[in-house]
Amino acid sequence: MKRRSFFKSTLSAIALSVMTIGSAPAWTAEDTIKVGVLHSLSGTMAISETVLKDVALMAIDEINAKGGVLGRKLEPVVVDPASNWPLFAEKARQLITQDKVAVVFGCWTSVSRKSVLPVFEELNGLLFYPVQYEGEELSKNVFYTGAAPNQQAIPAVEYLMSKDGGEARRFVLLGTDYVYPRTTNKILRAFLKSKGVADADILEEYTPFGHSDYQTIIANIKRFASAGKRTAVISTINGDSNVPFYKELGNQGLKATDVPVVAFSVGEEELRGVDTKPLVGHLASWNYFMSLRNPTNDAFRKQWAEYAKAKKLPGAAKPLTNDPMEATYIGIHLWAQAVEKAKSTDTNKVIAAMGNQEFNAPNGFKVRMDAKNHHLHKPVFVGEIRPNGQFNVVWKTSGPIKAQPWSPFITGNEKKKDEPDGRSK
Amino acid sequence: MLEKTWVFRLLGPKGWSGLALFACLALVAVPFFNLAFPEGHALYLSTHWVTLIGKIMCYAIVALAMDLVWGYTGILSLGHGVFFALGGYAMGMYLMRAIDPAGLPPFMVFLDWQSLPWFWQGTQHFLYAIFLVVFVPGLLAFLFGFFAFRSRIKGVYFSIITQAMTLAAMLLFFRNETGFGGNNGFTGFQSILGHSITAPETRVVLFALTALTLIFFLLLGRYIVTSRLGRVLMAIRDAESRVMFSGYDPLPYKLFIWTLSAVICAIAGALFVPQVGIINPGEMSPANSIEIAIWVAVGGRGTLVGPLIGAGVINGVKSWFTVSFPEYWLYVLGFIFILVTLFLPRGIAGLAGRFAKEQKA
Amino acid sequence: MNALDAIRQDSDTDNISGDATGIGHVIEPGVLDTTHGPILYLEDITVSFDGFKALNALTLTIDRGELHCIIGPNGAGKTTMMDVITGKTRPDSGTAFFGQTIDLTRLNEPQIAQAGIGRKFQKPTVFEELTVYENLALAMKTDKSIWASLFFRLNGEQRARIDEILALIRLADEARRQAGMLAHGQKQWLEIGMLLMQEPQLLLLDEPAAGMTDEETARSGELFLSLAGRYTLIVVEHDMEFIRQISRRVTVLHEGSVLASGTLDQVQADERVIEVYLGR
Amino acid sequence: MLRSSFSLFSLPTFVFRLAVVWLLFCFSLGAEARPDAGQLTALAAGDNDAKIAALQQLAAQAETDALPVLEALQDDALYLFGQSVLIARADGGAVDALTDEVLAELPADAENITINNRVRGALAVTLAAIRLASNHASTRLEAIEALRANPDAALLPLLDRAWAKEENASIRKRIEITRAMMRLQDTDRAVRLEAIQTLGQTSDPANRQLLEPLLAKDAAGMDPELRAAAQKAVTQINNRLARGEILGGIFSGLSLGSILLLAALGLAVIYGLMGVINMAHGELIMIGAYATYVTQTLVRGHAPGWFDWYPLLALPVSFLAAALVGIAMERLVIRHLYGRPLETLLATWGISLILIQTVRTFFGAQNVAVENPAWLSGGIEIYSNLILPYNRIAIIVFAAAVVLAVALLLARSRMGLFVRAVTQNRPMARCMGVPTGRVDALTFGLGAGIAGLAGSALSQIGNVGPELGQGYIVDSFMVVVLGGVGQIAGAVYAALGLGVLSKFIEGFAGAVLAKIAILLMIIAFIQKRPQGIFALKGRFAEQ
Repeated sequence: MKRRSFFKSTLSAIALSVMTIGSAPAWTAEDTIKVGVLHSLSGTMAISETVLKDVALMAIDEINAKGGVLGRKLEPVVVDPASNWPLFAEKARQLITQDKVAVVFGCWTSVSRKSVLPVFEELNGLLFYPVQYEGEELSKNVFYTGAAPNQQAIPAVEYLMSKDGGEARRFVLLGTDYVYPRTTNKILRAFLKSKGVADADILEEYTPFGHSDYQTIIANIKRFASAGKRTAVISTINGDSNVPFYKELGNQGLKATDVPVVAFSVGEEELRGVDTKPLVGHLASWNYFMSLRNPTNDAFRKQWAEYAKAKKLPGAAKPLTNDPMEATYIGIHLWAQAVEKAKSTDTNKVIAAMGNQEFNAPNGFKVRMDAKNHHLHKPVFVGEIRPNGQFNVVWKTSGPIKAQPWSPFITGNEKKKDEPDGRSK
Repeated sequence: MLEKTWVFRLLGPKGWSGLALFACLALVAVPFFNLAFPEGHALYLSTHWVTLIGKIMCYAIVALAMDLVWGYTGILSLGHGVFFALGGYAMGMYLMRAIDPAGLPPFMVFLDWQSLPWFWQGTQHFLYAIFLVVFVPGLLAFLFGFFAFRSRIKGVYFSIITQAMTLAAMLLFFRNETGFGGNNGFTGFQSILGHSITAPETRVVLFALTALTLIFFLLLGRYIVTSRLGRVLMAIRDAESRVMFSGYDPLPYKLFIWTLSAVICAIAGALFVPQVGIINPGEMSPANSIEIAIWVAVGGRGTLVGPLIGAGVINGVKSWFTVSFPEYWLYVLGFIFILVTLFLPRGIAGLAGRFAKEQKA
Repeated sequence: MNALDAIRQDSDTDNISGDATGIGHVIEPGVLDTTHGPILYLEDITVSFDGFKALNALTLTIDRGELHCIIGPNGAGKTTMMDVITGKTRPDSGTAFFGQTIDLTRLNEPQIAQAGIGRKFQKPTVFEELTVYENLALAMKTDKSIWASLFFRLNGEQRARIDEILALIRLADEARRQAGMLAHGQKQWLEIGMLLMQEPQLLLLDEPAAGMTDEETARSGELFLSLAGRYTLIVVEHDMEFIRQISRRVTVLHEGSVLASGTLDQVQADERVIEVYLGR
Repeated sequence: MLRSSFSLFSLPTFVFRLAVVWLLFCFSLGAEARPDAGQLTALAAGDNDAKIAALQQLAAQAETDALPVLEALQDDALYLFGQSVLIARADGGAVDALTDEVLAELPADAENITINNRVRGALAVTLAAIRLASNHASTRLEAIEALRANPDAALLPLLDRAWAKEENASIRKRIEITRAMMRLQDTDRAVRLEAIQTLGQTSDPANRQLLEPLLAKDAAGMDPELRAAAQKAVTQINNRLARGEILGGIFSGLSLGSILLLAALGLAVIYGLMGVINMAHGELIMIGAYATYVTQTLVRGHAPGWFDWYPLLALPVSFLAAALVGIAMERLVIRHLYGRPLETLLATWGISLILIQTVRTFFGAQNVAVENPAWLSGGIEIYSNLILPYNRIAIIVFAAAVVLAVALLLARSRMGLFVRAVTQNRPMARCMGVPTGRVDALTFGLGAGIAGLAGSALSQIGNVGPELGQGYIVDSFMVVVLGGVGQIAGAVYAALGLGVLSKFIEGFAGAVLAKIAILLMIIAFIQKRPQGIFALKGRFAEQ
């Protein structure tokens, strides 16, 4: 190696890095409130998260059209953490310290939330997390607008055990091998036990990410189901693996009337790319379905359809809404209300004002932010898949129920406080 | 007198002054501007930049390690991510234990582990964790390399089985039952050696350590590639059979550089984790390892600064594009891959070298 | 195939000696022992690839200090024979001894090279990215273990040795050039130079004159002749003129075994040889 | 209904149903054959229990006149409008179910009647009970299958009638089995014995379920002979099930193997013949799958009648689409990188990123739906636990056909001759007048086209999305490396071997560990046989 080039290239390396980094844009408008949107727009999670970015922008537009918050317009700052977990932490720090946003709406996977959580706690930022998750977490700096396990999984299983749900007495807990399915299944196992289901009547199976060959699993399910008692499958299979799973299920002759499958990660958007014929009758459990009939939802759907068309979004020809979109929408409005109440965007003041904020949600109920545990009180719906990719609600709770982020079905949780103590556990 | 010593000859006057400048920037300027000025001051260097540049320096160390095996020895590894991640996991284990040295780490508590698995024993001791950082990836690399090189697996075959290795490791670590926190990995670190991990001082120290490590490995790499060992490595790359017929057994040479490279990678991983705050099996995905190769290719294979440039440029561009033009990031990355291999076989460093030559001529 | 016309019918072939090892000699493994004369014994070597016998019970003995040429049509097994001697290919059966004591079939390539067998490839193989000087320095006979390499420095004696070889192969002016920049013939010379730096007992040369100018060819012939005696050389060649220049003894391979052996004139007169080269 | 138990033949349920049937029988003496107003109201506006009771009444009546209403209920085409129940028609109009009054337009505020799984199950039985009298054998077959899956002793008289009339042997057999399921508890000992023996001829674990209680010591009315017969029947069923499981394991292994083979074959051709590491191979598969999607959409739009046959049209389309992309890749990029395999690897990786993002831009990040045509849905039932899905059978056959075609093409055709000539000695081939550039492009196109075919096939069993190819690329490489370079036979053995082995391991260790184990085995195997199963031995093998 030439010495000369060594020196020169070292310099140019430093210069180039600094140049590229230094060119990140910086806004300095004082009359707006900056709002961060932290959803993956590329990589594996883009399939789910892109639409949350869009719905966040729609809600921000809506608030701005009504005059903004505290008389100031909201200014969205969109970044792409590219489905890369360390990048989530980096971008979160950038949003808070560089762009100085008042609040961040973002994350989908648990690992991305875990990645940014220390950053929000360190810098006393504010995160609204819109996706159903496994619980076992509370942070002063995070508001959870998705479901905790008791707001999604447990009601669904109760339905399966009811007469209308088919009086299932044997359960296959099937999931992709990661934390959400593992934790959910652990909670469900304890719940089933409390309902008198023996361990021999529970089959737990896991597949790797992106698994696409479900022959063996379906054979196992069939063998398990042939033991006489009514059997149901509780699926926490991650997005992409669902299509091969359901196709195999249909072709192997397992119908929803024989062995119903209830899924916690399959919603309207996931069914967009699916031939739904073999799925009809299988179930999903959510806090919101697009097919819900009420004036708020009608307006929400209409607003989204018009927004998608105006912005020429890829799915505009068939605009769909789903649960995480609703949760994002609720989150932004609740935050705006809290800021108005606190008359400030200061994190601590907003957190104090968030407690008991209420909002007329598209799910038809008035949802309320719990003053202590930072989770929403939400209604739960169980829906059956219809041929058009929509859900037919077959069961619902009578009203919003309170979240239990520390599930009573996990030992040791009884000691935990139902409110954050300044730092997460 | 000075000019006669091998230390001096290692880099030459300009090389040493460049390195000194870099050391000044990293060890004096960055800490000064970060710590001495309050937030909001015009001269304040935000912690965001400190962690970002610290992260990129970790990547630069990885690229350097990759260059030693690929650029100099001609062994393309598509599985270096596994060593990086293992180093990170060993450090992460210490950090997790530091949250509550007496009890179980938080993720184990809620996944119902009753006691620590054997491989977690002793990780509350920092020095033992550092030992694991070096030892575990080193041992894996040594065993893998020993069998692969002994069977004379070369070229594409070697690349493919390293890819199989990292994929297998990723799947293994994704399993919750493996005891490494599954997909969530390790996060929520609080302290390192009793110092708060979020304190600006800790960050600056970590940053400086990373810079020192980078300098150290740069010099070590320089020493190696200019020694006869380095010549043999290049000879193995160009004509391995000639090396054998010249009486050198390539096996220990390949094994040495391969294991060293893995250890360097692991140390980079160990520095990466406390700064970034998370380690998860995603670091072992085959795509990540391929990206390491592209840093080296873009910067320039077979030069020592090349990989550093490559890691800096690609990650800098990535940071910028993912904010400004998220949809186009993959296009940019893809075209960089193609254009560099087609038109810049020697990377940016090669281009700079050619440019310097032309000016001289 | 320009050699075909040159082959004429003549007298008998020499006997090929195939003595067994002597009795009463202390065998020291790993040390070259040529007290019985021959430096290389190949006996009943068979190598087959997917049923095709590249070497078929090949038996050949080379005496110390000999300059031995091997000829034969394509596919006769010349290169495979070299592969067996240098450890690149393991024979399916048969024995290969270097001197009395070194069993070549048990050693790998670097061990064989260190024992004293050097090989030049058909296609010149040098380290293209290294300079000519570095090429020679690498090949030099010395401790070639990894730790030695890490701390190795050339001493004055070694520099002198390299300069000597540089002069011999006439590349002194190119010493600092990258080997890849050399002309084809120069690469051949460099490779020969590297072989000499190894100070081997036995040199295997696969078509050493290919790609050289007439003048260079003649000069390399002279070089080989001057090396014979001090070293043992086995040369595989197609260029009959070249062989005529250097040969003392010629062995003809055909279908993996020895067809004829003797002086060039004797071989060229052998009917079987003529049939192999001309017939069918 | 009683909530305590779901067992089909628990005594209280049985009695209750008998009572319902008897009551119905009395009422229906004078009733119309079609659903009456009460039944309609129950179906449309009643709660689920009322709906099911009404459905059971209709099942026992088994009158074909009830079919339109029931089918409408099944297809979500039944509406409640005020007091009247409407059946929606495809043209947007509606018919009153009771009065047959035709409405030109379905009222906008008519409420769609939707049902849940439980009602849908009862509806299926009702429909089957009615359709058992159909004139079409296939309809009767479906009907008896549905009844067999949900045997209801209340329908025994219906089955007796159907059995008496039935002429089709296979349907008759099924009716017998279904009747046997209902007659196990008959008071007549001979009938019981016959039922037990009939069930012994099946392979259904549900039947074992019915038989097992009879083995208990205190089972009512069981003498040793009956018990021995039941024991024999259970053993027979168990044997069949065991056989089914082994065969099922082999089949799923073969199926996975043929998928791997299809995915890897194009790669084997390109790598084996040209020495090019094509990391964009997965994206060529993805392009094939998207070409299938586009074909499907076009066929549905322009020739809906031919929809079932779109896969046949999709095959050439995907082959061409992927081949064209492949040829473009070869001409623009790869051509310049021959002899530099590691650089090719990186450049093609770059191409793959661009292809993924391009597809994402044009088709969106979400998956697109590729439907199975009817003839690829469902499967052949060999045993109750061994159903061979048609789409998997089709893929196995298809994989075999593609391998055969490629082998023939390379061995027999002029193009194959050229390809082999260029592979073996490029300069010589050029001297002989072989257009090496064009041959390179065509070879690459062939490999890419095969990948496209694979994508078309894979679209029938899995997702079609921009990241589709990423899931197959590593596996494909493993197959090629394991099989040995340039060896199509090697790829076949490697793919099938990997498929069967990984299904075997998955059987006892689970999918995650199976995948890890397979990867480790491949690493270990390559240590032993660095050149793969079918190594090219010889002087040139290493060069």
